[in-house]
Amino acid sequence: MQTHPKKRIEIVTEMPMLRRITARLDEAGVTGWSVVPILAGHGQSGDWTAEGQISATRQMVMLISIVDAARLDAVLDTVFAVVSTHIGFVTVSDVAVVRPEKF
Amino acid sequence: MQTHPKKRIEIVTEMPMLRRITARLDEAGVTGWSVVPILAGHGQSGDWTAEGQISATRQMVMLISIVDAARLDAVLDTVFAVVSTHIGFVTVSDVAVVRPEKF
Amino acid sequence: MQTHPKKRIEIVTEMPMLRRITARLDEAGVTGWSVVPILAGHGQSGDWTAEGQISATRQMVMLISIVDAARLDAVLDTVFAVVSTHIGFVTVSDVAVVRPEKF
Amino acid sequence: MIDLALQNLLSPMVLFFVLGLGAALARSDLSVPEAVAKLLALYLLMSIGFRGGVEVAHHGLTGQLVAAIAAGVLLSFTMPLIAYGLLRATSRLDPVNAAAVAAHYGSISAVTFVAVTGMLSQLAIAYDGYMVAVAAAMETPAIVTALMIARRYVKSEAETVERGQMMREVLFNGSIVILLGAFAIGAITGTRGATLLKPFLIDAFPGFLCLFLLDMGLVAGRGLAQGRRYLSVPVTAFAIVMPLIGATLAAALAVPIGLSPGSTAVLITLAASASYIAVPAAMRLALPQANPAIALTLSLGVTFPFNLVFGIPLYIAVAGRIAS
Amino acid sequence: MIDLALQNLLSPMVLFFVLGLGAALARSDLSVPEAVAKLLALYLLMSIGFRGGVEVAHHGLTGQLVAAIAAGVLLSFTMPLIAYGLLRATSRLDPVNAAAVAAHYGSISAVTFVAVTGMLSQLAIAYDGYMVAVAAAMETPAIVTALMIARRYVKSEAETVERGQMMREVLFNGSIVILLGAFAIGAITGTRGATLLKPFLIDAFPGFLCLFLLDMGLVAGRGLAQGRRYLSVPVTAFAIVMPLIGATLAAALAVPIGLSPGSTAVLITLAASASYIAVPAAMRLALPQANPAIALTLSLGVTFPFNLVFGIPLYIAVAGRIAS
Amino acid sequence: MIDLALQNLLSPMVLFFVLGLGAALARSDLSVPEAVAKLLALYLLMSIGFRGGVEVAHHGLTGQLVAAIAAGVLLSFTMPLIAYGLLRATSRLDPVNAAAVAAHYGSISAVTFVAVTGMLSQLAIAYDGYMVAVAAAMETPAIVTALMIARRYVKSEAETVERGQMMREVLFNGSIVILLGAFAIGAITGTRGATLLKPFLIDAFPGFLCLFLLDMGLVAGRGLAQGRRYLSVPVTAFAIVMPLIGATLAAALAVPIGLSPGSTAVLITLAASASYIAVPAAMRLALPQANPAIALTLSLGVTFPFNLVFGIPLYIAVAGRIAS
Ligand SMILES: Nc1ncnc2c1ncn2[C@@H]1O[C@H](COP(=O)(O)O)[C@@H](O)[C@H]1O
Ligand SMILES: Nc1ncnc2c1ncn2[C@@H]1O[C@H](COP(=O)(O)O)[C@@H](O)[C@H]1O
Ligand SMILES: Nc1ncnc2c1ncn2[C@@H]1O[C@H](COP(=O)(O)O)[C@@H](O)[C@H]1O
Ligand code: NA
Ligand code: NA
Ligand code: NA
Repeated sequence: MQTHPKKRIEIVTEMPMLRRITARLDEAGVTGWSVVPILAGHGQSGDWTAEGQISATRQMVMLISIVDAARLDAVLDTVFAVVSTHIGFVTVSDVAVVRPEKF
Repeated sequence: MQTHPKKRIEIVTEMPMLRRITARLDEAGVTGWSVVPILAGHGQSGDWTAEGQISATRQMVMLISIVDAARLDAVLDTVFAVVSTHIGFVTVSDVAVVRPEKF
Repeated sequence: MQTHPKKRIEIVTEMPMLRRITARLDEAGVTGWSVVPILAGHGQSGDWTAEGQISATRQMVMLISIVDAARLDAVLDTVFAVVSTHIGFVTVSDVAVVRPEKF
Repeated sequence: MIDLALQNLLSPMVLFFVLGLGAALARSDLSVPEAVAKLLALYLLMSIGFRGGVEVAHHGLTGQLVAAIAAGVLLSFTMPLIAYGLLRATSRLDPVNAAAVAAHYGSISAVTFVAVTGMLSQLAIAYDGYMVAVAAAMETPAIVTALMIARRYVKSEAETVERGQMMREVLFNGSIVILLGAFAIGAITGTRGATLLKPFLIDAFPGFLCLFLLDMGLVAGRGLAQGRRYLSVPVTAFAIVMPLIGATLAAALAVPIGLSPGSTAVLITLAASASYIAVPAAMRLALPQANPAIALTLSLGVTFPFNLVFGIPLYIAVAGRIAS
Repeated sequence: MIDLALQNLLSPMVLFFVLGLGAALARSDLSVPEAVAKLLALYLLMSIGFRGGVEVAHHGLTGQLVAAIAAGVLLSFTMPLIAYGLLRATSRLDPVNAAAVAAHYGSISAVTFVAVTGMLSQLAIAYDGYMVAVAAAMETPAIVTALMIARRYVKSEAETVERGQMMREVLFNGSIVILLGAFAIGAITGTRGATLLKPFLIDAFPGFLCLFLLDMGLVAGRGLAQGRRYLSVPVTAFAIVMPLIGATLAAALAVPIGLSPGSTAVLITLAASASYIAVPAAMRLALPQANPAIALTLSLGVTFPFNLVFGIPLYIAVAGRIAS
Repeated sequence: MIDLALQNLLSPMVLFFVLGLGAALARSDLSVPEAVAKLLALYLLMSIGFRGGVEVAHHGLTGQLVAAIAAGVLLSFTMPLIAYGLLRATSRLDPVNAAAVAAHYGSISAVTFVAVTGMLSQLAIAYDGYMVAVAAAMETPAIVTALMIARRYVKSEAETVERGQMMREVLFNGSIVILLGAFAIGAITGTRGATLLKPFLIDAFPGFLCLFLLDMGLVAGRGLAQGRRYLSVPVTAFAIVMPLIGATLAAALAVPIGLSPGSTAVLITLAASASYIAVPAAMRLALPQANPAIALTLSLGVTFPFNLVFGIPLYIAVAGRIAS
């Protein structure tokens, strides 16, 4: 089956920042994104777990967005501007898709 | 540590389709798959969130399957036949594994 | 935006093993990890689903850790020693990050 | 009747729904976790089913049961035809989307069923326990009619693939299974079971219902915010007119059967309600070309609030007049 | 006794379990979210523990407590030997899998403990509050015995790695901590605490139990569907015979100790039950070579339904005859 | 007073908190799912808000309400200044982290509010229903003060980006919306609503509170284990001294207003409490440079246990003496 190269952006960020980042993604013209939960984690700011939490403060989520390579830099610029001052990080990897026009 | 190349298929699909797609994966001879939850998302058909939902209609999940490259096309063909008429998409990427015989 | 290559390790493992594996990751000097839930799956040991479960025995989770390539082998060695005798597997893939010093 | 409307408007249930709706529209981060929403739905269906069964154990099954089920099935089979005709005549929905919406309005809403029983208990109006079975019987026929309509326009998935499997999934969908299962358990265990489960399944019901309606308000509010674009005037009007048509038909059938005022109110409300759980899922399988956001926005965003706030007190008042 | 069996069979608890089992086997999508299942388990253990403590605050601890705990520990240490012997003699399970299954049957099932106390309350048969402590004491010894058996065949993980850590994890596993913790709180706060918490922790108990057994039915049904291949005749027979052996041994120990009928029924049921929470997790850590699906299919898919439907009424009837 | 302290220490609520704390420190795997924790918080705020509203419907609003709200707002505006001065004088926290912590201590903790009302009910001491509104009014002002302090040191995000949006998010945060919404519904539906919802919203309250405090104990224990490194002597001392300062100020304001003993105890407790939901989230948005673990460790790990075990009985005793 013929596939086409795209970029997969993965943003690990704090829950309270979610709305602000997705707003930026929408502005940057990505065609879609998905939010995957994270249960627990460890990093420079220590350990955390979602267990029993009623506050979203110390909770992280993973945003995934498949984008066209042509749009990658614009998306990274706008997202990174918000993420950089906060807890979290951004990774980019290569994927292949079947329906290139969707992204 | 010696690693071996395999393919990672990621299928983002509607919850009501899950059983049908996993049945196809099984038929196509994949050795395994895992279902990861999605909390919320945005795409051509608008925004959705799982929050407070009692109906699975507008809910997406992410199916992940590590497969051997030799089987990739067969898997994509059978899965894509189902996914294509529905909301969702399929991506493929390269991964390396330690125990190649498992996949 | 300038990006730098890193490795993304994904460990699918049994819930009861989680603490032991994260302890190993910490020892191996990874700077961080995140735990993503899995809802259901299929593999050589059959099907399982988290639905309605009160016991964590048949439940899998996905550990994700972004590491520097220089540390990859050490991490794989220590993690694989634990995972190999258990249900689960490890995959490695290439990613690019914006802030290389974080990993 | 104005009394009834006011009492309804100022009931804790309706007020909690309004609170949720307002919070969602104000973009508050108030939210009910998905697992909790599912617990609430499970509890409410279990409670209604069980109480219906206990009532049947007490009063026995009457011949009316068969007539009421037949009336319900007839309504469910025919209402999609009316709904489809109405939508095609007045709105710009294409045939497939119109058929999908018609299926929702022909079937019934378990959520609305819960609401009307809550309101009736509050007013101390009795209804027959077997109405639980009527509700369950009304869920599926509308799907069949809608698929028959759509077949003229698309090769529905349900034909190419396993139509039987889909129908089985609809028949055994979770909300029907728990409703009828709890009904059977109530009928078997009767007063003995009722005494045992009273504090949890009966006394706590209004509280659970308030929490559930808070959640439904939140979900409806979010749905409205996101589905605004589907709310053209004709389509929105449909979501209010169609329930009234369904209500009228149900009323016309209830009188000859001789249903009690409470049961008449329930049958009318069922006919006036639009599915929110069973049909949407079935449509995703059988008519994937239809946009699920349209029917869901109408069903939970327009028709449910309309029924909750205005419809149900109206139906109860009418039932009180026309029923024996 | 036939009366008791019938009353049990037609109790809402058993019927909700059967409903769940049936729904899972019919592949309905009825489901209880994982978070809700965990809430139900937490609530039930908290309620049982607390009530046990309140009872102890009221009647005081008797010397029997020590004897009952000793009996329980003895049973838990020895039953795995019998189970292992039986499995090796009759089935084709290899030594490691046989040892893992034996650990499950030597230990106890908190889920079954909850069920027997629910049944006893329904029958208004009192049991001693300290049986909570007996249950907790019976969880761990079987694990030790099973690991000793398995050591002859595999270098168990628990030796190469931290055996102490694993044992600590078993001792402090969530279900023991909440059971004993709530027991202590009940004992400390006594009647004062009981009055305060009655509506939630005591009155609502049967309702929570029904919901929980619905879920256990669903999980057991799914487990049976997927674990069929492990259910060879000898292995299935083991899952019914072993509980009866355990029950007999427990009965033989309960009489000389002079336990009341209720407490005797509880001790017998504990011995006849197979672990579903603590032991499976411990086995994953200590004997990862064992296939977890075998023991779980037997424990929740065969032994638990057997005990719930037939075993418990039998144990209660027997206890009523033999106990003073 | 020693009586009161002892009765508090041995109340089921405090004991369940201690159980959770102990379990977390012993690294037990006992845990409350996130969705359940959120249900418990939702329920408790709904219950408190609703009961406050019902009480207001019954006794009417007095002029004291305005004075009490004014006092609360004044406290919330000024306490961060004191907290900031204290932290900078005694500890090594940098200005931004000190400002963030100060915001937490100026604001109030809904969790502590729930605990003090639970304790008062248990002691049958009445407090005014409108204290719910006072609590809501005290949440936000401290954030404003803290941001003004921090502005001298960092260009806070809230300036560069949308400050208004953040303030709106704080005002409409879920816990305020449900608290005030349920308050309004209680006030509107009065006795009628209270009768309907009594079994769920009122009778079950102590049970839900115990489960919630078990969870808070677990979370606090985990937080302490992981946040140890932030607990220097001056910072830990601050987490105990600052509540006492807030309590003293609140007491000084409550007397001239003429609040009842119960309401005085609530106002004191609110002032003595440190935010755990609303302020932490706001700080992540407005002062991302601040380390969230510091304030959370202090607030839930030190100040909340201190208030729960020692503070609240002290505040109630003092209020009983000084209030009219
Ligand atoms: N290298 C990493 N790989 C995967 N997840 C990470 C990594 N570093 C940080 N995280 C996640 O991001 C959270 C915050 O990281 P940090 O800002 O380093 O404290 C952690 O608790 C993890 O959930
Ligand atoms: N480019 C994308 N990247 C990640 N997830 C996506 C993307 N597009 C769509 N999705 C997910 O798939 C769902 C349905 O997409 P759509 O069919 O475009 O409405 C969305 O709500 C997202 O959860
Ligand atoms: N090829 C695969 N791709 C994705 N997940 C897998 C794969 N194989 C196994 N898994 C996951 O790991 C679990 C245990 O696998 P197994 O040890 O093969 O039974 C499965 O139930 C899945 O959740
Ligand atoms: Na209808
Ligand atoms: Na046993
Ligand atoms: Na304060």
